[in-house]
Amino acid sequence: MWRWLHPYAKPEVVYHLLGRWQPWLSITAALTLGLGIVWGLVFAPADYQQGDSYRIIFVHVPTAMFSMSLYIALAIAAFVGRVWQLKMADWGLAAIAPVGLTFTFISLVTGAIWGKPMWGTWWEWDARLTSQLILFFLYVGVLALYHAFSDQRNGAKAAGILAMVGVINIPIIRYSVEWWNTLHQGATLTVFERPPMATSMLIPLLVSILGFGLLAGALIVQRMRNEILRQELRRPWVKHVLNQDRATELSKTEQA
Amino acid sequence: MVFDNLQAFIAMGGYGFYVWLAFGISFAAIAVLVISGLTARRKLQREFVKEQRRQERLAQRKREVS
Amino acid sequence: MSTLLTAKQLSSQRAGRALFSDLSFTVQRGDVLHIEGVNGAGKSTLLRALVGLVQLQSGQIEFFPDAADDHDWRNQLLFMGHKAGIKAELTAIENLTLQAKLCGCAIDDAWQLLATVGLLGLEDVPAGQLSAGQQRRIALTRLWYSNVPLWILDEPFTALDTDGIELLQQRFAEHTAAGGAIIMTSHQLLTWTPTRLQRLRITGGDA
Amino acid sequence: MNDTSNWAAFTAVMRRDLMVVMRRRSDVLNPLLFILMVVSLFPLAVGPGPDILGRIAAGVIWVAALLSALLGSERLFRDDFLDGTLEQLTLLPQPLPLLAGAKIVVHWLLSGLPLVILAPLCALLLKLPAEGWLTLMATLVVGTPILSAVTAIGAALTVSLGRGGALLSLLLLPLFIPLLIFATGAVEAALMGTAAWPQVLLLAGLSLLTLLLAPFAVAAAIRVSVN
Repeated sequence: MWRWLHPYAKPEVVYHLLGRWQPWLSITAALTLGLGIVWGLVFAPADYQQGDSYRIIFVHVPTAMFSMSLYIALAIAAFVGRVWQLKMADWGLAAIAPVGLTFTFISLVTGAIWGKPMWGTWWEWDARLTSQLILFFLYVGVLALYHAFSDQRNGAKAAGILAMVGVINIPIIRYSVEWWNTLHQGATLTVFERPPMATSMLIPLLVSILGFGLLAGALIVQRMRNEILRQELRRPWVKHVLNQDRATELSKTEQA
Repeated sequence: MVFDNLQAFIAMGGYGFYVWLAFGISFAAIAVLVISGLTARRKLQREFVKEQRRQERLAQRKREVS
Repeated sequence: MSTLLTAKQLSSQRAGRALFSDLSFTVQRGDVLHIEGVNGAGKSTLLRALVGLVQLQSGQIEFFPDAADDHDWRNQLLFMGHKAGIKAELTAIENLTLQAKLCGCAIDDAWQLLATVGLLGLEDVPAGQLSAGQQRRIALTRLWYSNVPLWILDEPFTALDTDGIELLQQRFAEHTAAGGAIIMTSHQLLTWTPTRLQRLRITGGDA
Repeated sequence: MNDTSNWAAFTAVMRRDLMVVMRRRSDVLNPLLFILMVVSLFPLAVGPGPDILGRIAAGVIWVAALLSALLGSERLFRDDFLDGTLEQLTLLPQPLPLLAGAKIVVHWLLSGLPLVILAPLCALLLKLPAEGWLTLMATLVVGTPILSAVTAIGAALTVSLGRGGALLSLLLLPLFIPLLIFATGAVEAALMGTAAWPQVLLLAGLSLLTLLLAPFAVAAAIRVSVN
């Protein structure tokens, strides 16, 4: 495993590999996401209980799903970076965290907006919303710690330790919040717990889940490439890449 | 197409405000993410130019000294 | 075992800038390795990398390659950086005894030791009230009581007066004569000439 | 390394830290006074009626405990980092997690234990009904070690940054949430006359787990910080 990984640990190779993926990933992400959203907004039938308000599900559920898995990916990257001393994994952490944070933010906000017409309040201390809020704080902590260091290599290492501590805590936090919620018998909220969906709603939901997954991938690839350039800024190969960039930009402005 | 006309589509059966707010904020958040990625690259470019100038200065100083 | 340390092709970067590359050296019993270079050349980074406080980009460091048993090298060396490692709240004698306790060294007479390094009469003053040079002297007592073969010292003469420098150099001479080795950086010129002196110049930065 | 030298280093670290703190008693007293003041602010803010105060007492005491832990946490490694002792600790042949464990124990002795002793006074001020006292003490005894251990992780991560305060609370408070929930839940259960021991046991388990894992995280964080 390790031997196989080794050639990919070279920043230049990874940069160009990701560069080949990036356009395809971006295009398929945009197409799939567009299809899922349009299908969900325009063609899927209205819900017999919630009417058209349920259409928020097409962003809420995918972002909520990926917000959690991205945090786990973050911790795995940190773990790999620590155990195998793979600096590329440390940089991956810096690429994943902003995407995860944004997804968590979206799921939180859409959840609250959905709650207003359904429960009559913008914020309910429901178990899921609460643990999502805590996940948001965990992301903020990782990113804040990363940016607090002037030396990014140390920042990535420190943020990685925090991410690993956080990922151990996540199940405990989830369990505690659920327990707390039943103890205080908040509103029994069923908006997120739906009976099996009709196929006509389920298919566009699956499409937009796929779309958001691809979007997360494309965004992470974009940020990862930036991160590689930033860390290797004084290496000859980066000089070459950036010089080429400038040349194409200049020719573009000349044409215009 | 489950909506009869554009107005019905925008109204979303009375939930228009919530649905469009949710989608709008989501779109804006993702747009911020995409744009920040693009500007980060632009910024790297500028930093790189600065670094090159710095190295040119260093090289020049060396030539003058020797 | 006469070789204490071999370093092969050490390279380091800090904040993307190359500090040094392809440094190789060997330190044997009785050697003094004097690392020279301008400010910011990477002398401290090199010393810190030797003891594992900083990670290098590439290279290989091996301690006691001739040793038969695979004992922990951390037991066998002593590192002193820019910071003295002295607690300002504790007195000189407390600092000394606790430090010795941490490294598991036995001291015959702590008071005598403090007198040796010129702190007679200041033994029970909190270290925070002493001067920088005096604090440094407390820290330097380690060189008298710990009997490890390899010393790695970053600017050991900082803040010391001429007497202090003289005293320290005498101790260096004793150490190397007894088969110890020293790796050090210093801007001060040595007034003592070790029998086996190696100089290593780091050109640093833009080289 | 053999066990005797490990134990000697463990006690040496503990002794040194305790001696240093004994020379600066105000560092121990200030967080306790802080808790006392926060606790006495609440009757002034929400009114002195025993029904309200009694209901929120456990929550107030625990939130005050969290905040006071954060207040003193910056100093946990700061001095050691600045004067170079932290660097020397990482170079010792003894395992660093063990020495980190010693620092956690010292922190608990100086912040957790006084808190447990102070708790009855706080409970008195907040008119906590008598049924909740024992449970409150129990949660503090088993919960404060978690506080010390997790705080140590955060402090070690931010020690080289110089300005830890606000960042530290951002990192640590989310991790304290389960502790807060189970501790106050236990007291609430006791007040309602149901069994509180499941939550206390759960906290004890969490405490053990944290004490087992945290030293390794602290050690890793220290190595990053002295870099």
